[in-house]
Amino acid sequence: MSEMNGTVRIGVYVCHCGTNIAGIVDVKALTHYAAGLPNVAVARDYKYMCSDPGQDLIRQDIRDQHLNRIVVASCSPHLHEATFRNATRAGGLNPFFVQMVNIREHDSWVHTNHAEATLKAIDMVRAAVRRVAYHEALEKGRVSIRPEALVVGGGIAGIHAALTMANAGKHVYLVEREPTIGGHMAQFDKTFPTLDCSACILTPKMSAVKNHPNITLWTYSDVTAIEGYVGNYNVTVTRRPRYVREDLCVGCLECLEACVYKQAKVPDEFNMGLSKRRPIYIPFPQAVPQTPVIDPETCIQFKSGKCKKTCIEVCGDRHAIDLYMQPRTEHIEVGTVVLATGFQTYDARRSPYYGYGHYPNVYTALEIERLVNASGPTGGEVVLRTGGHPKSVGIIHCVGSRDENTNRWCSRVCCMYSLKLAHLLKEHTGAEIFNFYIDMRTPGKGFEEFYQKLLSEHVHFIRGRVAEVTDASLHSSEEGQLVIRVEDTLAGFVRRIPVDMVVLATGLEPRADAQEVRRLFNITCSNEGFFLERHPKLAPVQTFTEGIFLAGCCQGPKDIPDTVAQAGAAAAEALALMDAGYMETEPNTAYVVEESCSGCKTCISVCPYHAISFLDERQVSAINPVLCKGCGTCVAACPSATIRQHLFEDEQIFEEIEGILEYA
Amino acid sequence: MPEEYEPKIVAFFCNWCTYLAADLAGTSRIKYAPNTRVIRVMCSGRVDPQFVLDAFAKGADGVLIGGCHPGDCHYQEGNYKALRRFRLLQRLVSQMGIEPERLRLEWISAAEGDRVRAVIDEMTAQLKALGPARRSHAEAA
Amino acid sequence: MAPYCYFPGCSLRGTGIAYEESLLEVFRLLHLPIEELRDWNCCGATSYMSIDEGSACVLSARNLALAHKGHYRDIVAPCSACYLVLRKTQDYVERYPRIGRRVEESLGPGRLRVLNEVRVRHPLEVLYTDVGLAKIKAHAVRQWPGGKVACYYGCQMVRPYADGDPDHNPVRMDELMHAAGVPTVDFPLKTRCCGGTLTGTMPPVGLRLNEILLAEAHHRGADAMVTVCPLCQYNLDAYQADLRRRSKTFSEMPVFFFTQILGWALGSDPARLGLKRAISGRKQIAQWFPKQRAEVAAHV
Amino acid sequence: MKPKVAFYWCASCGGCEEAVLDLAEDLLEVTALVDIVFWPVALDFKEKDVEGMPDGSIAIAFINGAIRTSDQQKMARLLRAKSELVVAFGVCAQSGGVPGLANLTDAAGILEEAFGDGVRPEREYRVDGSSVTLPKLFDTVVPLSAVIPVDYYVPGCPPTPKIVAGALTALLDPHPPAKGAVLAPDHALCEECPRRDSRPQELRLERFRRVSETVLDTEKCLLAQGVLCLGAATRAGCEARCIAGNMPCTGCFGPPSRVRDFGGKAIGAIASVLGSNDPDEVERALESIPDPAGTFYRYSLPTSFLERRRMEASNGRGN
Repeated sequence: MSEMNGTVRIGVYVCHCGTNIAGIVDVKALTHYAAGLPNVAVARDYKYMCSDPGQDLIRQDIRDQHLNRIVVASCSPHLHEATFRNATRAGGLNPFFVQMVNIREHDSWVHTNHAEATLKAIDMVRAAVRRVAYHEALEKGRVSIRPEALVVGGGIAGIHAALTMANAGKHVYLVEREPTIGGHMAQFDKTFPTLDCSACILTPKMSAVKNHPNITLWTYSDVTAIEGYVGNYNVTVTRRPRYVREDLCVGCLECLEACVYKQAKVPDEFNMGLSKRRPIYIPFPQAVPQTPVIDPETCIQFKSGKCKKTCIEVCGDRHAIDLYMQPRTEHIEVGTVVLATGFQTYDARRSPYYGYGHYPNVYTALEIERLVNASGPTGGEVVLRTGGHPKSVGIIHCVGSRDENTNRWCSRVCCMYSLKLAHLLKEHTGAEIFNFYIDMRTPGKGFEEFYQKLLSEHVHFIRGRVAEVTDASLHSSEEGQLVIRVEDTLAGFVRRIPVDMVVLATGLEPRADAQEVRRLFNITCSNEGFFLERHPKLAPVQTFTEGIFLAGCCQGPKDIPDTVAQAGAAAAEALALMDAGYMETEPNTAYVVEESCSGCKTCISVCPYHAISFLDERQVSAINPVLCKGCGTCVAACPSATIRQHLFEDEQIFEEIEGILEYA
Repeated sequence: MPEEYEPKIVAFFCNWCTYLAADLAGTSRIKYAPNTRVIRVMCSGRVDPQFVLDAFAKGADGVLIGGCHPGDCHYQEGNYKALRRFRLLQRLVSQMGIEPERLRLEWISAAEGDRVRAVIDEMTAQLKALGPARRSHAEAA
Repeated sequence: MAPYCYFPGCSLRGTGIAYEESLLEVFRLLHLPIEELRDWNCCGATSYMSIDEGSACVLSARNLALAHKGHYRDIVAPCSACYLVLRKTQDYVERYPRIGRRVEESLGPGRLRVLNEVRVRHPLEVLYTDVGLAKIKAHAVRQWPGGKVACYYGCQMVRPYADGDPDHNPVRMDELMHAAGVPTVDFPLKTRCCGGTLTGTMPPVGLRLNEILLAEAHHRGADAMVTVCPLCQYNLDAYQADLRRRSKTFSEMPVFFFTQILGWALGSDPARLGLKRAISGRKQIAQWFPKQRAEVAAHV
Repeated sequence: MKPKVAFYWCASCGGCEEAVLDLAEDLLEVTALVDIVFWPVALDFKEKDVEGMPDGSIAIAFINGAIRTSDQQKMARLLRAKSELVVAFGVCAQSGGVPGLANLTDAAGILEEAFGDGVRPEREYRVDGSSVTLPKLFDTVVPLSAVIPVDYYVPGCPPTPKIVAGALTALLDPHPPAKGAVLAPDHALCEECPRRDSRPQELRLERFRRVSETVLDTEKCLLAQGVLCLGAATRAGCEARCIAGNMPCTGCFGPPSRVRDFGGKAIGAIASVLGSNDPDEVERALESIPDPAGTFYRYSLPTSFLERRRMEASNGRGN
């Protein structure tokens, strides 16, 4: 129970935050005002309260002035509450005797009028001073952290995070929805700016995953449920049937050849539909696992039940092919989660004026990656859909990026991969290449140099957003070609450039199911739909849900180096948790004052975490502090004010309200 | 008291969405009316109707409750609890002669810094139009 | 059902009279009640919009207010320019307080909020959405004699206020034509500039622009063009003689309003569709609609 | 010599007086213990008799009813002066009670409601020389504690015999309870409700039902049957009498000490048992609470945070 125990001696500390606060709020007046408030023993203002000398002020005063309550008027508690609690503890006082007042984010940064901002700060400080008097000593709770980790998504981000944690001796479950890991990177031909072959640097890591004793790899699988809390997540993974058993298949791939479809008929997803595959297939030669998949949509046996089942024949006594395979559900317990669910590329059909899907010779960048790839559908030969080789190619930048009508953000990688494709296409075809860009963005190690190299390769760069791609010709010179209409903003006039092939540098988007994934893992999305990090600078891989971390493009567009770096960071954060073995939790849990509980059971059904149980023998409710997340819904629901909440006691909030309104 | 009447709004913002949105508004230097005073609660579901009524009783011209969007609650369903209490409270306060505009519930996600501005500016303007909240007057004793 | 409110604007009483005739005919054949807005005034488009948005919005706001006063739910503006400025006004009075105030001063207090209670509709959208392709198909009784058509939408009815039709690649007129059994060609320039008022102010530029359209339509194997806007129709129809003078390869073609073609398909008496008002491609018209030959001849 | 006690009624229905009589035989025991010096409803003493008594000569004054007139205010002050202890007897004195619902309007509103265009009472009436004046009717009803210091509270509408007897013995005890105490248990009614165990842990209601709308199970928790029962928010002590009569608790014992605003807390709790997350369905469910103020503040409007309905200042409008 929180009463105003003993004599209360409050220290109030007003931070200037340089000029961030002091520039708008009259910190001197605020401090002077605070000094006059009841129970306030000391009130000081200081340039940077979060700095060591700032924190020393608090430590010193607690000792010298026998303070037992601390109010810090500075920035958001989300930023520095921990800092000032530590300072308070260092001063020998229980850290929960601190109350922060957010006069920066909620005041000086959002208001322009000095008088009004100062008035607001005064109200807020007065409220905090009244509130803190009712604070009480609390101890943080502890939850144990299991040493297993879940990684969702088997692209380069997920692969790197999984390997890092596995190498540190933690068991990792890597869940990938596609039949193979590798993600988008597996589809790329070369990587900018070094032009080393994507497969050559990726596939070793893929097989490392496969062979790692600490990694359980589940491809063709989805996370369908997750319950619990940091350190103790119960995860349900549903493994879709691939109709070929991983444990029995030796990866000889004879079944592919044996398929009754002599001609492959199904558009090949991995090759962006530029080639065909059979109903039984393996996405690409170096796929991991090396186990084929049967696609029931197109397999004769599944459609008609009248197939010779030559695949089963050829598999023979290995019996790896099992057409009766059912979905399997796996239940695992993990301590931490790394989300690496990646991105999707912008659907160029959403920009009809560029003619994708309408004119056969308009391609997306990803299609070109496959087209120039030696192991691609054409063995690296650049052949137009209408046949023949392009003599001229136009690469249109920012398709679905930096555009009010589609996506407003810069996708960060398009400039560089467009340069790369320009280089590769020139290399493969010797064609004349035009790049149409808004701004050329090459902010990375070796990027600008690569751009210069391209300039010396006589690739044309035309600065301007392309208006349209059309086959409507104005001159005989344009006949039978695709005309790119663009305002050349450097030359200052509109140009029509006929080409044989158009490449659309499509941008990066949040995956279509990002919202569902977000809800599943109880994290947030930023406005454009990428997963939101806890702090853009200070907590770039954390989320607002403890123990869940972000890696790669699910958090925002990134190139491969940044993705790998971030995956390493996410793995490190997860490892830090798992190695500590436990995590301290906010003691803001709800609790029942048993003697006054009438056993009305109102609270029990309002708790989303089933933390409240009814003790039949004593006919009262009881709250499990480990399960309680501290939302306080039951506190508001309790009809007789018998349930209370640490750190958010009724008295404390009433004091805050009345403090704010004291002179209203 | 400044020249123009400045309404005082007591705001209860949930820790995970609306409070963060207000922080974001700050870091983005979005400017809005200085009329709110934010009280941080972990979840809009913690907002006890008593708090709202006390705020009005102690002279608040408006009360704003901010929570996560439906389906996005950090605590799964707290915002729905808030919604039900709010709707019932809304009926009560209008019976008590308090204009419904003075009590408002808004879903504002951590990403919607500008929405904080929009809501606070709009509510402030509405309250200015309404004028100061009427006080109860007990003349006995 | 509540009658549609018809806003003719200046064009449908001038160069675009064939549009009015055929439009009303189509509505009649489909039993869609439609009444002309009483005491309507200039929509405020063109010069007003470019010179003084405020007064442009006031002008069209008055029309909207009248429609609301007449308890109409939909105001049908066949001219793309009228359509655009009416939509723009509804948008601007909400978005820009300055314009909102200006309109309120002129219309009187309280009138502002009613402006958006009336729905501004283009007949193409009415026929596509309210009537629907199925019904058009069902009522299409007559075979189109005029070969393939190129559907040309122009700019003002698709940008920025496109009602569900993709602003850069609208298809609804094409779909209506197919429903009426009229074959169309793939016409990439469907939303490209028709020359607008440039045909009057900078003839070389204006003519060049509509030459591009006509030439491409011809190149695509179209025998005629179909439009939804009186200005487009006029530009494309009126200057073909000049274009023929400019290049010997140029070949004339009729330029119809989509309602003329639908009217024909729905079995209307050709005389009621204003076909004889065509300036270009009269030969083809005379062949396709022999009954009309006399009338057409009379005008040559 | 036996301690002197006084009974007085202010704005009340008389039910509290009945409650004292309900003590039946016990009443005789009480009268054996005490000496009743003032009890307008039963004994013929006059105001002037009280005025004549020396200050503090009355041991306990039991005052029931809310304060809504100048006269009630005067009598309360008089009795306060003459008494050692003043007990607010019954929920009207404690927190305004049903008369407190008058705070949804004001004096003028009340008169309008009561007399309309009919003959209105005149505040001052002259008859052969002498004049009679009616006490002033306040715009706002207040609890007893708003006009005089109150030592103890006996809740209930009316207080049950058990509570009254308990209060008397507690007060006559050489070691009386701490001043300001409410002489009833400090937990909610469910604790002593015979139907408590029949309330399910998972309760999700679509709407509330009026008693008249439905045939009620006599064993089962009323809230679980969809009847808006406030037992969980209300102080115990009445032995769940209404529930025994198959009627829901309406909160006449007021809230436990930890609650600051009965209605506010009750709203928080009652809204929590509504099932739907859909705003429209929630609205429909709430339609079944047509009068929230009358439902959640039936006995405590004057002591609620808001105290009364906010109206344009009506000074002068009152009679």
